[in-house]
Amino acid sequence: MARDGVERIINAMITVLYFARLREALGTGSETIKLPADVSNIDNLRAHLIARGGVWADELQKTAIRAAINQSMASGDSAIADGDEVAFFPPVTGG
Amino acid sequence: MARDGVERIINAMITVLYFARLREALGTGSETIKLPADVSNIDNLRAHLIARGGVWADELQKTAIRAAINQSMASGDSAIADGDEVAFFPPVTGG
Amino acid sequence: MTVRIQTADFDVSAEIAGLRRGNAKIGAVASFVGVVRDVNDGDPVAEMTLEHYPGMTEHSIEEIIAQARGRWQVIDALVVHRIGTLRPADQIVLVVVTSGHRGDAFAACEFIMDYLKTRAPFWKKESTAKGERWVDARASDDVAAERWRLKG
Amino acid sequence: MTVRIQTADFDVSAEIAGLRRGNAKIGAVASFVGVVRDVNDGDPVAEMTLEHYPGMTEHSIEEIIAQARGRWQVIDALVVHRIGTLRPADQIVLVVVTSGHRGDAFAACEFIMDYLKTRAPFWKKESTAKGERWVDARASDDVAAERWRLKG
Repeated sequence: MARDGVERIINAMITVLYFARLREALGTGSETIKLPADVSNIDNLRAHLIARGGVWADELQKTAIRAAINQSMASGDSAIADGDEVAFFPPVTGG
Repeated sequence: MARDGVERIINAMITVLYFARLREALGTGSETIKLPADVSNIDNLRAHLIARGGVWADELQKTAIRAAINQSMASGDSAIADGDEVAFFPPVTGG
Repeated sequence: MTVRIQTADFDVSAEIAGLRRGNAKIGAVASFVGVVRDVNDGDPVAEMTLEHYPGMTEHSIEEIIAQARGRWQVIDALVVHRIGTLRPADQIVLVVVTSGHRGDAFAACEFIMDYLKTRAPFWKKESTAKGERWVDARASDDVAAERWRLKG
Repeated sequence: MTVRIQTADFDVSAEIAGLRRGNAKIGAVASFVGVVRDVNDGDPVAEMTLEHYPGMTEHSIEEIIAQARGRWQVIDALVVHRIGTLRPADQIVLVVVTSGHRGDAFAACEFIMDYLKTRAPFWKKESTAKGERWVDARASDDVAAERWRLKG
Protein backbone atom coordinates (compact mmCIF):
# COMPACT_ATOMS: atom_id res chain seq x y z
CA MET A 1 0.00 0.00 0.00
CA ALA A 2 2.65 2.50 1.08
CA ARG A 3 4.78 1.36 -1.83
CA ASP A 4 1.86 1.92 -4.31
CA GLY A 5 1.31 5.39 -2.84
CA VAL A 6 4.93 6.36 -3.35
CA GLU A 7 4.83 4.89 -6.86
CA ARG A 8 1.78 7.01 -7.75
CA ILE A 9 3.30 10.23 -6.48
CA ILE A 10 6.56 9.61 -8.29
CA ASN A 11 4.67 9.14 -11.57
CA ALA A 12 2.15 11.96 -10.98
CA MET A 13 1.35 13.63 -14.31
CA ILE A 14 -0.57 16.83 -14.99
CA THR A 15 -1.74 18.58 -18.15
CA VAL A 16 -0.94 22.28 -18.41
CA LEU A 17 -2.86 24.49 -20.86
CA TYR A 18 -2.00 28.01 -22.09
CA PHE A 19 -4.45 30.38 -23.77
CA ALA A 20 -4.56 33.53 -25.89
CA ARG A 21 -1.57 35.91 -25.65
CA LEU A 22 0.19 33.44 -23.35
CA ARG A 23 -0.29 30.52 -25.77
CA GLU A 24 1.14 32.60 -28.61
CA ALA A 25 4.11 33.90 -26.61
CA LEU A 26 5.04 30.45 -25.26
CA GLY A 27 4.52 28.82 -28.65
CA THR A 28 2.43 26.01 -27.18
CA GLY A 29 -1.18 25.47 -26.12
CA SER A 30 -0.68 22.42 -23.91
CA GLU A 31 1.86 20.05 -22.44
CA THR A 32 1.80 17.02 -20.18
CA ILE A 33 4.42 17.19 -17.45
CA LYS A 34 5.57 15.00 -14.60
CA LEU A 35 4.64 16.80 -11.39
CA PRO A 36 7.93 17.70 -9.66
CA ALA A 37 8.20 16.56 -6.01
CA ASP A 38 8.35 20.16 -4.74
CA VAL A 39 5.22 21.31 -6.66
CA SER A 40 1.99 21.03 -4.67
CA ASN A 41 0.09 24.19 -5.64
CA ILE A 42 -0.31 26.85 -8.36
CA ASP A 43 2.43 29.13 -6.94
CA ASN A 44 4.91 26.22 -6.92
CA LEU A 45 4.02 25.19 -10.48
CA ARG A 46 4.32 28.75 -11.73
CA ALA A 47 7.78 29.07 -10.10
CA HIS A 48 8.77 25.74 -11.68
CA LEU A 49 7.75 27.00 -15.16
CA ILE A 50 9.40 30.41 -14.62
CA ALA A 51 12.63 28.55 -13.80
CA ARG A 52 12.70 27.43 -17.46
CA GLY A 53 13.82 31.01 -18.21
CA GLY A 54 13.36 32.93 -21.50
CA VAL A 55 9.75 33.58 -22.54
CA TRP A 56 8.56 31.30 -19.71
CA ALA A 57 10.07 33.66 -17.15
CA ASP A 58 8.93 36.77 -19.06
CA GLU A 59 5.32 35.68 -19.49
CA LEU A 60 4.55 33.78 -16.30
CA GLN A 61 6.01 36.46 -14.05
CA LYS A 62 3.27 38.87 -15.16
CA THR A 63 1.04 39.57 -12.18
CA ALA A 64 -2.16 39.55 -14.22
CA ILE A 65 -1.82 35.87 -15.22
CA ARG A 66 -4.81 33.81 -14.03
CA ALA A 67 -4.88 30.08 -13.28
CA ALA A 68 -7.50 27.33 -13.23
CA ILE A 69 -7.43 23.77 -11.93
CA ASN A 70 -9.78 21.26 -13.56
CA GLN A 71 -11.64 24.14 -15.23
CA SER A 72 -12.33 26.11 -12.05
CA MET A 73 -10.59 29.39 -11.22
CA ALA A 74 -7.70 28.78 -8.81
CA SER A 75 -5.54 30.95 -6.58
CA GLY A 76 -1.83 30.68 -5.77
CA ASP A 77 -2.31 28.26 -2.90
CA SER A 78 -4.82 25.98 -4.66
CA ALA A 79 -3.54 22.38 -4.45
CA ILE A 80 -2.51 20.41 -7.55
CA ALA A 81 -2.81 16.62 -7.64
CA ASP A 82 -2.02 13.77 -10.02
CA GLY A 83 -4.11 13.90 -13.20
CA ASP A 84 -5.16 17.51 -12.81
CA GLU A 85 -5.74 19.84 -15.77
CA VAL A 86 -4.07 23.14 -14.91
CA ALA A 87 -4.48 26.24 -17.11
CA PHE A 88 -2.71 29.60 -17.23
CA PHE A 89 -4.18 32.55 -19.15
CA PRO A 90 -4.45 36.37 -19.29
CA PRO A 91 -7.48 38.19 -17.79
CA VAL A 92 -10.59 37.31 -19.81
CA THR A 93 -12.02 39.68 -22.43
CA GLY A 94 -15.16 38.02 -23.78
CA GLY A 95 -18.66 39.34 -24.32
CA MET B 1 -61.15 94.37 -29.50
CA ALA B 2 -62.47 94.18 -25.92
CA ARG B 3 -65.83 93.16 -27.30
CA ASP B 4 -64.18 90.36 -29.35
CA GLY B 5 -62.29 89.23 -26.23
CA VAL B 6 -65.49 89.01 -24.19
CA GLU B 7 -67.21 87.25 -27.07
CA ARG B 8 -64.39 84.68 -27.24
CA ILE B 9 -64.46 83.94 -23.52
CA ILE B 10 -68.23 83.64 -23.43
CA ASN B 11 -68.09 81.13 -26.25
CA ALA B 12 -65.00 79.28 -24.98
CA MET B 13 -65.33 75.57 -25.75
CA ILE B 14 -63.24 72.65 -24.56
CA THR B 15 -63.18 68.95 -25.37
CA VAL B 16 -63.19 66.58 -22.40
CA LEU B 17 -62.08 62.95 -22.84
CA TYR B 18 -62.60 60.01 -20.48
CA PHE B 19 -60.66 56.74 -20.64
CA ALA B 20 -60.83 53.13 -19.42
CA ARG B 21 -62.81 52.45 -16.23
CA LEU B 22 -63.90 56.08 -16.12
CA ARG B 23 -65.17 56.03 -19.73
CA GLU B 24 -67.19 52.90 -19.02
CA ALA B 25 -68.64 54.18 -15.73
CA LEU B 26 -69.62 57.56 -17.22
CA GLY B 27 -70.98 55.96 -20.37
CA THR B 28 -69.12 58.40 -22.65
CA GLY B 29 -65.62 58.75 -24.07
CA SER B 30 -65.77 62.42 -24.98
CA GLU B 31 -67.88 65.56 -24.89
CA THR B 32 -67.52 69.14 -26.03
CA ILE B 33 -68.60 71.62 -23.38
CA LYS B 34 -68.88 75.37 -23.05
CA LEU B 35 -66.28 76.43 -20.50
CA PRO B 36 -68.20 77.85 -17.50
CA ALA B 37 -67.12 81.34 -16.40
CA ASP B 38 -65.89 80.04 -13.02
CA VAL B 39 -63.76 77.26 -14.50
CA SER B 40 -60.12 78.21 -15.07
CA ASN B 41 -58.18 75.09 -14.04
CA ILE B 42 -58.42 71.30 -13.61
CA ASP B 43 -59.71 71.49 -10.01
CA ASN B 44 -62.52 73.88 -11.09
CA LEU B 45 -63.49 71.70 -14.05
CA ARG B 46 -63.53 68.58 -11.90
CA ALA B 47 -65.79 70.31 -9.33
CA HIS B 48 -68.06 71.45 -12.17
CA LEU B 49 -68.39 67.85 -13.45
CA ILE B 50 -68.86 66.42 -9.92
CA ALA B 51 -71.75 68.89 -9.48
CA ARG B 52 -73.63 66.89 -12.13
CA GLY B 53 -74.14 64.30 -9.38
CA GLY B 54 -74.73 60.54 -9.83
CA VAL B 55 -71.89 58.59 -11.46
CA TRP B 56 -70.14 61.90 -12.20
CA ALA B 57 -69.82 62.60 -8.49
CA ASP B 58 -68.97 58.97 -7.66
CA GLU B 59 -66.25 58.62 -10.26
CA LEU B 60 -64.60 62.03 -10.39
CA GLN B 61 -64.33 62.30 -6.58
CA LYS B 62 -61.89 59.38 -6.59
CA THR B 63 -58.50 60.70 -5.51
CA ALA B 64 -56.58 58.49 -7.96
CA ILE B 65 -58.09 60.18 -11.05
CA ARG B 66 -55.42 61.74 -13.28
CA ALA B 67 -55.81 64.63 -15.71
CA ALA B 68 -54.08 65.84 -18.87
CA ILE B 69 -54.37 69.10 -20.82
CA ASN B 70 -53.57 68.97 -24.52
CA GLN B 71 -52.05 65.50 -24.06
CA SER B 72 -49.63 66.49 -21.27
CA MET B 73 -50.08 65.40 -17.65
CA ALA B 74 -51.69 68.19 -15.62
CA SER B 75 -52.17 68.93 -11.93
CA GLY B 76 -55.13 70.50 -10.12
CA ASP B 77 -53.99 74.08 -10.66
CA SER B 78 -53.04 73.68 -14.34
CA ALA B 79 -54.87 76.38 -16.36
CA ILE B 80 -57.52 75.52 -18.94
CA ALA B 81 -58.14 77.80 -21.95
CA ASP B 82 -60.47 77.98 -24.92
CA GLY B 83 -59.98 75.11 -27.35
CA ASP B 84 -58.11 72.87 -24.93
CA GLU B 85 -58.37 69.09 -24.96
CA VAL B 86 -58.74 67.98 -21.35
CA ALA B 87 -58.67 64.30 -20.33
CA PHE B 88 -59.54 62.45 -17.13
CA PHE B 89 -58.45 58.85 -16.55
CA PRO B 90 -57.45 56.28 -13.91
CA PRO B 91 -53.76 55.59 -13.10
CA VAL B 92 -52.10 53.99 -16.13
CA THR B 93 -51.47 50.24 -16.31
CA GLY B 94 -49.67 49.63 -19.61
CA GLY B 95 -46.55 47.63 -20.46
CA MET C 1 -36.06 57.40 -31.92
CA THR C 2 -39.02 55.24 -32.93
CA VAL C 3 -42.35 54.93 -31.09
CA ARG C 4 -45.10 52.75 -32.53
CA ILE C 5 -48.52 51.83 -31.15
CA GLN C 6 -50.03 48.92 -33.05
CA THR C 7 -52.42 45.98 -32.82
CA ALA C 8 -50.04 43.71 -34.77
CA ASP C 9 -47.39 41.55 -33.11
CA PHE C 10 -43.70 42.48 -33.45
CA ASP C 11 -40.51 40.55 -34.21
CA VAL C 12 -37.67 41.33 -31.81
CA SER C 13 -34.84 40.41 -34.23
CA ALA C 14 -36.31 42.51 -37.03
CA GLU C 15 -36.85 45.50 -34.72
CA ILE C 16 -33.27 45.26 -33.38
CA ALA C 17 -31.89 44.98 -36.93
CA GLY C 18 -33.87 48.06 -37.98
CA LEU C 19 -32.64 50.10 -35.02
CA ARG C 20 -29.00 49.04 -35.51
CA ARG C 21 -28.91 49.50 -39.28
CA GLY C 22 -25.87 51.41 -40.51
CA ASN C 23 -24.45 52.28 -37.11
CA ALA C 24 -21.18 50.47 -36.42
CA LYS C 25 -20.57 52.44 -33.20
CA ILE C 26 -23.16 50.28 -31.42
CA GLY C 27 -21.56 47.81 -29.03
CA ALA C 28 -24.54 47.03 -26.80
CA VAL C 29 -28.23 46.31 -27.40
CA ALA C 30 -30.49 45.96 -24.35
CA SER C 31 -34.06 44.79 -24.93
CA PHE C 32 -37.14 44.16 -22.88
CA VAL C 33 -40.29 42.27 -23.90
CA GLY C 34 -43.39 42.36 -21.68
CA VAL C 35 -45.60 39.30 -22.02
CA VAL C 36 -49.22 38.53 -21.04
CA ARG C 37 -49.22 36.06 -18.13
CA ASP C 38 -51.97 33.49 -17.69
CA VAL C 39 -52.56 34.48 -14.06
CA ASN C 40 -52.85 37.92 -12.44
CA ASP C 41 -53.61 38.57 -8.78
CA GLY C 42 -54.37 34.88 -8.34
CA ASP C 43 -56.98 34.54 -11.11
CA PRO C 44 -56.52 32.79 -14.46
CA VAL C 45 -56.63 35.35 -17.27
CA ALA C 46 -58.26 34.29 -20.56
CA GLU C 47 -57.51 37.50 -22.45
CA MET C 48 -56.95 41.20 -21.98
CA THR C 49 -57.72 44.37 -23.87
CA LEU C 50 -55.39 47.35 -23.98
CA GLU C 51 -56.85 50.84 -24.41
CA HIS C 52 -54.73 53.94 -24.95
CA TYR C 53 -54.96 57.71 -25.46
CA PRO C 54 -53.98 58.24 -29.12
CA GLY C 55 -51.54 61.10 -29.52
CA MET C 56 -50.72 61.51 -25.84
CA THR C 57 -49.35 57.95 -25.73
CA GLU C 58 -46.80 58.67 -28.46
CA HIS C 59 -45.89 62.08 -26.98
CA SER C 60 -45.39 60.71 -23.48
CA ILE C 61 -43.16 57.86 -24.67
CA GLU C 62 -41.09 60.26 -26.81
CA GLU C 63 -40.67 62.40 -23.70
CA ILE C 64 -39.58 59.36 -21.65
CA ILE C 65 -36.98 58.45 -24.30
CA ALA C 66 -35.73 62.07 -24.45
CA GLN C 67 -35.19 61.95 -20.67
CA ALA C 68 -33.24 58.70 -20.99
CA ARG C 69 -31.05 60.27 -23.70
CA GLY C 70 -30.30 63.13 -21.33
CA ARG C 71 -29.08 60.77 -18.62
CA TRP C 72 -27.21 58.03 -20.48
CA GLN C 73 -25.12 57.59 -23.63
CA VAL C 74 -27.92 56.32 -25.84
CA ILE C 75 -27.36 55.89 -29.58
CA ASP C 76 -31.00 55.12 -30.38
CA ALA C 77 -34.15 53.77 -28.75
CA LEU C 78 -37.32 52.04 -29.89
CA VAL C 79 -40.64 51.41 -28.16
CA VAL C 80 -43.39 49.27 -29.73
CA HIS C 81 -46.56 48.88 -27.66
CA ARG C 82 -49.54 46.78 -28.69
CA ILE C 83 -53.18 47.70 -28.12
CA GLY C 84 -56.40 45.74 -28.58
CA THR C 85 -57.09 42.19 -27.48
CA LEU C 86 -54.18 40.02 -26.32
CA ARG C 87 -54.00 36.50 -24.89
CA PRO C 88 -51.63 34.78 -22.45
CA ALA C 89 -48.09 34.42 -23.90
CA ASP C 90 -48.70 37.28 -26.37
CA GLN C 91 -46.05 39.99 -26.51
CA ILE C 92 -47.32 43.37 -25.18
CA VAL C 93 -44.43 45.79 -25.30
CA LEU C 94 -40.89 46.00 -26.68
CA VAL C 95 -38.18 48.44 -25.56
CA VAL C 96 -34.80 48.38 -27.32
CA VAL C 97 -31.88 50.68 -26.52
CA THR C 98 -28.60 50.77 -28.46
CA SER C 99 -25.43 52.23 -26.99
CA GLY C 100 -21.66 52.05 -27.18
CA HIS C 101 -21.53 50.28 -23.81
CA ARG C 102 -23.74 47.88 -21.91
CA GLY C 103 -24.14 49.86 -18.69
CA ASP C 104 -25.84 52.73 -20.53
CA ALA C 105 -27.99 50.37 -22.61
CA PHE C 106 -29.27 48.44 -19.57
CA ALA C 107 -29.96 51.54 -17.47
CA ALA C 108 -31.77 53.45 -20.22
CA CYS C 109 -33.86 50.40 -21.19
CA GLU C 110 -35.00 49.76 -17.61
CA PHE C 111 -35.63 53.49 -17.02
CA ILE C 112 -37.82 53.73 -20.14
CA MET C 113 -39.77 50.64 -19.13
CA ASP C 114 -40.30 51.83 -15.52
CA TYR C 115 -41.49 55.27 -16.64
CA LEU C 116 -43.64 53.82 -19.38
CA LYS C 117 -45.48 51.74 -16.74
CA THR C 118 -46.33 54.85 -14.68
CA ARG C 119 -46.62 57.64 -17.29
CA ALA C 120 -47.75 56.36 -20.67
CA PRO C 121 -51.56 56.34 -20.98
CA PHE C 122 -52.41 52.67 -21.46
CA TRP C 123 -55.04 50.75 -19.50
CA LYS C 124 -55.48 46.98 -19.28
CA LYS C 125 -58.81 45.21 -18.88
CA GLU C 126 -58.66 41.49 -18.09
CA SER C 127 -61.20 38.75 -18.80
CA THR C 128 -61.27 36.12 -16.07
CA ALA C 129 -63.80 33.43 -15.05
CA LYS C 130 -65.19 36.09 -12.64
CA GLY C 131 -65.84 38.45 -15.56
CA GLU C 132 -64.06 41.51 -16.89
CA ARG C 133 -62.06 43.82 -14.65
CA TRP C 134 -59.80 46.81 -15.14
CA VAL C 135 -56.30 46.17 -13.86
CA ASP C 136 -55.38 48.41 -10.92
CA ALA C 137 -52.14 50.35 -10.95
CA ARG C 138 -49.46 48.75 -8.79
CA ALA C 139 -47.71 50.62 -6.00
CA SER C 140 -44.59 48.61 -6.97
CA ASP C 141 -44.58 50.33 -10.37
CA ASP C 142 -44.56 53.75 -8.74
CA VAL C 143 -41.68 52.61 -6.53
CA ALA C 144 -39.78 51.32 -9.58
CA ALA C 145 -40.17 54.66 -11.40
CA GLU C 146 -39.48 56.71 -8.27
CA ARG C 147 -36.09 55.10 -7.55
CA TRP C 148 -34.64 56.70 -10.71
CA ARG C 149 -35.06 60.09 -9.02
CA LEU C 150 -32.41 59.15 -6.47
CA LYS C 151 -29.72 58.42 -9.03
CA GLY C 152 -27.70 60.37 -11.59
CA MET D 1 -30.76 26.87 -18.40
CA THR D 2 -29.04 26.84 -21.80
CA VAL D 3 -25.39 27.70 -22.53
CA ARG D 4 -24.06 27.43 -26.06
CA ILE D 5 -20.67 28.29 -27.52
CA GLN D 6 -20.79 28.41 -31.30
CA THR D 7 -19.21 29.92 -34.41
CA ALA D 8 -22.64 30.42 -36.07
CA ASP D 9 -24.68 33.60 -35.69
CA PHE D 10 -27.87 33.53 -33.57
CA ASP D 11 -31.41 34.88 -34.02
CA VAL D 12 -32.70 36.77 -30.98
CA SER D 13 -36.42 36.15 -31.68
CA ALA D 14 -35.89 32.42 -32.18
CA GLU D 15 -33.79 32.15 -29.00
CA ILE D 16 -36.40 34.05 -26.94
CA ALA D 17 -39.20 31.88 -28.38
CA GLY D 18 -37.27 28.73 -27.48
CA LEU D 19 -36.61 29.90 -23.93
CA ARG D 20 -40.25 30.97 -23.37
CA ARG D 21 -41.86 27.88 -24.91
CA GLY D 22 -44.61 26.40 -22.78
CA ASN D 23 -44.22 28.69 -19.79
CA ALA D 24 -47.18 31.06 -19.38
CA LYS D 25 -45.89 32.33 -16.01
CA ILE D 26 -43.33 34.48 -17.86
CA GLY D 27 -44.24 38.18 -17.79
CA ALA D 28 -40.83 39.69 -18.53
CA VAL D 29 -38.00 38.92 -20.95
CA ALA D 30 -34.77 40.93 -20.63
CA SER D 31 -32.15 40.46 -23.35
CA PHE D 32 -28.70 41.73 -24.12
CA VAL D 33 -26.78 41.51 -27.39
CA GLY D 34 -23.09 42.42 -27.53
CA VAL D 35 -21.95 43.64 -30.95
CA VAL D 36 -18.50 44.08 -32.59
CA ARG D 37 -17.78 47.81 -32.93
CA ASP D 38 -15.73 49.17 -35.81
CA VAL D 39 -13.43 51.12 -33.49
CA ASN D 40 -11.73 50.08 -30.23
CA ASP D 41 -9.31 52.23 -28.21
CA GLY D 42 -9.26 54.71 -31.07
CA ASP D 43 -8.25 52.33 -33.86
CA PRO D 44 -10.49 51.02 -36.67
CA VAL D 45 -11.04 47.29 -36.23
CA ALA D 46 -11.27 45.16 -39.40
CA GLU D 47 -12.07 41.88 -37.65
CA MET D 48 -11.57 40.04 -34.40
CA THR D 49 -11.04 36.45 -33.34
CA LEU D 50 -12.49 34.98 -30.17
CA GLU D 51 -10.67 32.15 -28.41
CA HIS D 52 -12.10 30.21 -25.47
CA TYR D 53 -11.32 27.40 -23.03
CA PRO D 54 -13.67 24.57 -24.07
CA GLY D 55 -15.38 22.99 -21.11
CA MET D 56 -14.41 25.61 -18.57
CA THR D 57 -16.31 28.25 -20.55
CA GLU D 58 -19.58 26.33 -20.32
CA HIS D 59 -19.01 25.44 -16.64
CA SER D 60 -18.22 29.03 -15.64
CA ILE D 61 -21.30 30.43 -17.42
CA GLU D 62 -23.53 27.77 -15.83
CA GLU D 63 -22.10 28.81 -12.46
CA ILE D 64 -22.81 32.50 -13.23
CA ILE D 65 -26.43 31.66 -14.13
CA ALA D 66 -26.82 29.53 -10.97
CA GLN D 67 -25.69 32.54 -8.90
CA ALA D 68 -28.22 34.78 -10.65
CA ARG D 69 -30.97 32.25 -9.89
CA GLY D 70 -30.00 32.35 -6.25
CA ARG D 71 -30.42 36.12 -6.09
CA TRP D 72 -33.45 36.88 -8.27
CA GLN D 73 -36.71 35.24 -9.30
CA VAL D 74 -35.49 33.82 -12.58
CA ILE D 75 -37.66 31.43 -14.57
CA ASP D 76 -34.99 30.53 -17.12
CA ALA D 77 -31.82 31.93 -18.66
CA LEU D 78 -29.90 31.49 -21.89
CA VAL D 79 -26.38 32.47 -22.92
CA VAL D 80 -25.10 32.08 -26.48
CA HIS D 81 -21.51 33.19 -27.10
CA ARG D 82 -19.80 33.10 -30.45
CA ILE D 83 -16.15 32.14 -31.07
CA GLY D 84 -13.95 32.36 -34.16
CA THR D 85 -13.63 35.28 -36.54
CA LEU D 86 -16.13 38.15 -36.29
CA ARG D 87 -16.42 41.48 -38.11
CA PRO D 88 -17.82 44.89 -37.13
CA ALA D 89 -21.61 44.79 -36.60
CA ASP D 90 -21.53 41.02 -35.99
CA GLN D 91 -23.34 39.77 -32.89
CA ILE D 92 -20.94 38.34 -30.26
CA VAL D 93 -23.02 37.35 -27.27
CA LEU D 94 -26.67 36.96 -26.28
CA VAL D 95 -28.03 36.80 -22.73
CA VAL D 96 -31.78 36.27 -22.23
CA VAL D 97 -33.50 36.03 -18.83
CA THR D 98 -37.20 35.23 -18.34
CA SER D 99 -39.02 36.08 -15.13
CA GLY D 100 -42.45 36.85 -13.74
CA HIS D 101 -41.49 40.50 -13.27
CA ARG D 102 -39.24 42.96 -15.05
CA GLY D 103 -37.06 44.02 -12.11
CA ASP D 104 -35.77 40.48 -11.65
CA ALA D 105 -35.29 39.97 -15.39
CA PHE D 106 -33.25 43.19 -15.83
CA ALA D 107 -31.09 42.64 -12.75
CA ALA D 108 -30.29 38.99 -13.52
CA CYS D 109 -29.53 39.76 -17.19
CA GLU D 110 -27.12 42.58 -16.34
CA PHE D 111 -25.52 40.52 -13.54
CA ILE D 112 -24.90 37.57 -15.88
CA MET D 113 -23.41 39.87 -18.52
CA ASP D 114 -21.13 41.68 -16.02
CA TYR D 115 -19.85 38.42 -14.54
CA LEU D 116 -19.45 36.83 -17.96
CA LYS D 117 -17.12 39.73 -18.95
CA THR D 118 -14.84 39.09 -15.96
CA ARG D 119 -15.12 35.34 -15.31
CA ALA D 120 -15.86 33.38 -18.49
CA PRO D 121 -12.65 32.34 -20.29
CA PHE D 122 -12.88 34.13 -23.64
CA TRP D 123 -10.15 36.23 -25.20
CA LYS D 124 -10.46 38.68 -28.09
CA LYS D 125 -7.75 39.38 -30.66
CA GLU D 126 -8.33 42.37 -32.96
CA SER D 127 -7.00 43.02 -36.46
CA THR D 128 -6.31 46.71 -37.06
CA ALA D 129 -4.23 48.62 -39.62
CA LYS D 130 -1.41 48.41 -37.03
CA GLY D 131 -1.62 44.61 -37.03
CA GLU D 132 -3.09 42.07 -34.66
CA ARG D 133 -3.39 42.71 -30.94
CA TRP D 134 -4.92 40.93 -27.98
CA VAL D 135 -7.56 43.05 -26.28
CA ASP D 136 -6.63 44.02 -22.73
CA ALA D 137 -9.08 43.47 -19.89
CA ARG D 138 -10.84 46.67 -18.84
CA ALA D 139 -10.77 47.92 -15.26
CA SER D 140 -14.34 49.15 -15.88
CA ASP D 141 -15.47 45.53 -16.35
CA ASP D 142 -14.04 44.57 -12.96
CA VAL D 143 -15.85 47.55 -11.44
CA ALA D 144 -19.10 46.51 -13.13
CA ALA D 145 -18.86 42.96 -11.76
CA GLU D 146 -17.67 44.13 -8.34
CA ARG D 147 -20.66 46.41 -7.70
CA TRP D 148 -22.98 43.39 -7.50
CA ARG D 149 -21.18 42.40 -4.28
CA LEU D 150 -22.61 45.45 -2.56
CA LYS D 151 -26.21 44.57 -3.28
CA GLY D 152 -28.60 41.79 -2.35
